[in-house]
Amino acid sequence: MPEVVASVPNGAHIGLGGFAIARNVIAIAHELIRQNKHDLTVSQGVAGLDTDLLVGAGLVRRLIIGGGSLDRFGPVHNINRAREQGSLTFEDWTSLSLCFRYLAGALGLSFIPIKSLIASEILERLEQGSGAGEVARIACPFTGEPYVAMRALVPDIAFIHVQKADEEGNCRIDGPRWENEEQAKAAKRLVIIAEEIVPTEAFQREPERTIIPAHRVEAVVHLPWAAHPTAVYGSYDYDGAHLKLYVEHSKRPERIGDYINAYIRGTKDHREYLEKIGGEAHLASLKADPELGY
Amino acid sequence: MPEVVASVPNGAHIGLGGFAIARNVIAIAHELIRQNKHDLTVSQGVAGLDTDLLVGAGLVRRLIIGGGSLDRFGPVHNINRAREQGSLTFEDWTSLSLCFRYLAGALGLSFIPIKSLIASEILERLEQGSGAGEVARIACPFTGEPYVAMRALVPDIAFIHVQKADEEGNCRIDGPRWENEEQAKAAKRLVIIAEEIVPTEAFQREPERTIIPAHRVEAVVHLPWAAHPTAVYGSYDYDGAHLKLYVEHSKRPERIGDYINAYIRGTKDHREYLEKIGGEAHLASLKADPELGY
Amino acid sequence: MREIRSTEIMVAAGARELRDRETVVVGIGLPQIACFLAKSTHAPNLTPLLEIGVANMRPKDTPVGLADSRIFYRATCWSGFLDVMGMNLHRGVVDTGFLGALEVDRYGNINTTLSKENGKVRYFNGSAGGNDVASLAKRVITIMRHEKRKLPIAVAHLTSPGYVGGRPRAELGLRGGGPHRIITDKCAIGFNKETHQAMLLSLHPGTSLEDVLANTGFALEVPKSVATTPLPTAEELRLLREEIDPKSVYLGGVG
Amino acid sequence: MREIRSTEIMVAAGARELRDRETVVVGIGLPQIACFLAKSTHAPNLTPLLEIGVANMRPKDTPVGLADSRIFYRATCWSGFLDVMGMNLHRGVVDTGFLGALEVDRYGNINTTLSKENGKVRYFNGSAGGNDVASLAKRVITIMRHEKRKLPIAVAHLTSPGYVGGRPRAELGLRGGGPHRIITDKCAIGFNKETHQAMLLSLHPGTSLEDVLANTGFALEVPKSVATTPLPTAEELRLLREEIDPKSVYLGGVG
Repeated sequence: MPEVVASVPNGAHIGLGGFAIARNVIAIAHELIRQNKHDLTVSQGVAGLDTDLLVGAGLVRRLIIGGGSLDRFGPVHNINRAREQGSLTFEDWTSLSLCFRYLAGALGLSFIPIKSLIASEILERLEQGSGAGEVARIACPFTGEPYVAMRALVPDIAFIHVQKADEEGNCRIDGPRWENEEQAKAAKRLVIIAEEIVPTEAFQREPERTIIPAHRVEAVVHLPWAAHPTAVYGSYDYDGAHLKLYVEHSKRPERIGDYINAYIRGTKDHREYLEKIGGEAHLASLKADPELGY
Repeated sequence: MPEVVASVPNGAHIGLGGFAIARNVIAIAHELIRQNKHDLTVSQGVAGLDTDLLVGAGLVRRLIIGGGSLDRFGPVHNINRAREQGSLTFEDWTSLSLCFRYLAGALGLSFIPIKSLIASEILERLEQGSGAGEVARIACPFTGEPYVAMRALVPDIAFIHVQKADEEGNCRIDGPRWENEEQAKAAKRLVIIAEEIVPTEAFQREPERTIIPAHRVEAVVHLPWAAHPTAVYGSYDYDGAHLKLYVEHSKRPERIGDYINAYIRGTKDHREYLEKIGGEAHLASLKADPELGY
Repeated sequence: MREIRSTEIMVAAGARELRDRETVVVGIGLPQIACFLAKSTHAPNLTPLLEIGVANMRPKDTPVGLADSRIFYRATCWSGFLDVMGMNLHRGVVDTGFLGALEVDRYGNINTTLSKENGKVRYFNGSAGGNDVASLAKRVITIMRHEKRKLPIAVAHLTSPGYVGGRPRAELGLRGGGPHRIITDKCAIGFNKETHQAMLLSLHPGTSLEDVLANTGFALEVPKSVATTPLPTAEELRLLREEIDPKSVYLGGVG
Repeated sequence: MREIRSTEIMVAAGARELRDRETVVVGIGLPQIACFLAKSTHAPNLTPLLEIGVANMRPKDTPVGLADSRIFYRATCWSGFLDVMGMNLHRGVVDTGFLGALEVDRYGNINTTLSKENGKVRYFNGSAGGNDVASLAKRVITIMRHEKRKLPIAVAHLTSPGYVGGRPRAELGLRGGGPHRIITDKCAIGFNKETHQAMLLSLHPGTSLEDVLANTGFALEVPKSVATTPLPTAEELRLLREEIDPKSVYLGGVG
């Protein structure tokens, strides 16, 4: 995994597959921080803890998101503060508009129209800011109806956390998939973080469930608990205590550094991080009930 | 089922979910013929036996397809002959362009761009024929790259054969799905023909496998063997002997009427048709091996 | 029985706006609570959708948000944004969008992005699916606490359009029908069909017109006759308190 | 051992054009046979895709077409047109498109729609995914019987573009790299990088240059040195005859 993260150039555009406090690529975010990457562009439908951490650690130059939340644990304080301070370039979109932009990227369309954004300040701010080259007001060539044309969104590399993959890279995602498929297939490079490695045989038995086929995947990182403290449906629940602790730190600019030092820079790798947050005993308490999935 | 077919107005645009000799909505085609519907527009990615029958029986005024084939059993003779005789309006597209047009319909976009069709006679003929209002040469507002813009394709009613549905209309499709999902979700009305009805519980156990959710479905027709003589993956194989018999009739304009009279107008419903083609004993020979799926 | 809380009146009023057999995209929190109440009472065939790719879920435990696996328990379909927001909402088959808000103004414009106080800007969660829902659903219901600063003349940031500038939706280039109701813990508000301005519809029991007007930042149109919002029934209260939000995760918010 | 048939030489020549780790969209029939031969020999990590929504199938029985469940047995992914043709082919990640044809002309334009004989038009299967593959794959290989009427100066209907009018692909507005090879039962044909015209690459054993020229409808460029196509190896023949097409469903076509 450190090698995969090492291959991300500074200044790259990375797409992250998490949503709020679910299936975040936490271990990847940690390693990007440990390796002192900088000037990243990050895109994500609804930003979660992973992106908030990257912003809090100062790795991000440009943020392209549809929203951000840690659900009832709080807002994405680092992101919001960075906006208030103007310390990064920020493009505000919506869930569907980002999904459509990834869809265009996945389909090899350089643009796609949408009926959202119209008559909103989101569009006005995009037009007046760094999003100016990403949107254009157009009319349907057949009906004349007004649309916003959006430029395709193509991450240099996407990181997606999935429940099951095989060694070749075939992936299954359990539970809702938000914009995972479109983002994964839009990206120039795709790295999968898998909770579990299963034999290819499992995919041949139920090929309808393969969301990302192997030939699109550059690398599979097998790393259980890589999404902690966020939830992975069917594998583990979010870690409410740790999320509270995170928000306590992230809401105060003078304290986020303490969190990063203690839990990320102060740990060598994800295994040490898991020890730090309580190890096996604590993790066992988060394991999902097989029937409930949480 | 007769009631559902009775609700199709003459002149309606129907979308059919089959592909060549797989998952054709044969029983629906038969009933449309028995009810003497006329002036239909039919759209389908790659036309199969169902559409060939509707054309052979003279129900179709306009055909919008990406291709047509009965695989190695032969071409779609009725369709090809109708084209040669100019007896219907014909729009020739491609698999992907029709899929994109249905996708646009499903997404509520009135148009969608594509990089296929360019520099082909397919596009020229569309521009010079009845497809003139469906295509426009445009440039990407961001890159200037040339595209063909296509108008969304929205059937008045789509008929899709699936392996499993529940009574509310949730659907699962086993095997490849060609343009089924896009066509189903583009259509204004959607009728499902289900090989098997399963409890809703089955969908709640594996919600990832639901391709069409219940709230999009107007009616579910439970009719086993409704795709005969075409194949339904996991349920039954194509009926090679009957396909040969069909092609023997369809390739001679003077004989297709005999087929229609014997197998369709000469039978009251799908049950009588199944008796006519050999009944239980013959059908048993077509049942799929559970491991192979054919 | 415990005294009826204003949030309970509000949620029951929200639930009654939903009709059986409808398709509803619900935001997390009070919209979701109201939707489950409707589904458990007069609208058993209502289909709730979540933007993340969920249809017809039946949670048994109260979730903390959209990303909590509790919210999508026993759904009949799990897909993604493209299906729910693209092939339903953008396709035009979503009857109702049910949202929360930071601010809503007299034209039903919604702000979920930022607040401005004494010239200081504070950012919040942004749109997520909010703009999409407000732009595209056939009608939009907003449910929120009734405070003067949350109901300003014009929102501090127009995240999700209502009748922007009082103009009709079609003229704005928008497809969805736009604002239908604002349900607060004091009253239910509709929109004047001519002027597209917010208009009082009913006062919740225990709330006076003066209270509402004093706590509304814009000039709320008051028609001649203003109804009284029905109280939740005993069964609605039981469902809310015992089944839907037994720990008062959402209903505890307002006194 | 049975005498080597020209179809076997053709299919082996086609298979050798495929490289390991490539992504290939294959049409039904000879392309599929050639693809499986490649995957069983030098290209085990090749990913074949079928337009209907199939990745990496491993059939054990010979299918009669794309719609035959035999073709997608033991695939690792079943999806649809949107994934295979949209998110792979249109996305630009398909290395090779491998097609059959009714006619191919000197610029690699393909006709699968109609024939014109003595002024009479006969229609065939149309494009299906053919135009999409020819427009969008990084390179296109066509495999077909070598007959004068199937290799005309200009196709009777330009279903799928090659170097239309001899023009470079970018100038045509096309993204894919265009025609790479025409593999027939007599020879392998490439394309001149300057003129974009068809150019003889190698003659199959037993075929003379005269035979090829006499049976080609356009003026085929013949370079100074023309190689001889290697014969299939014993292992290739065994795979074709015993495993891939034991009933000669496809290999029986040409003598």
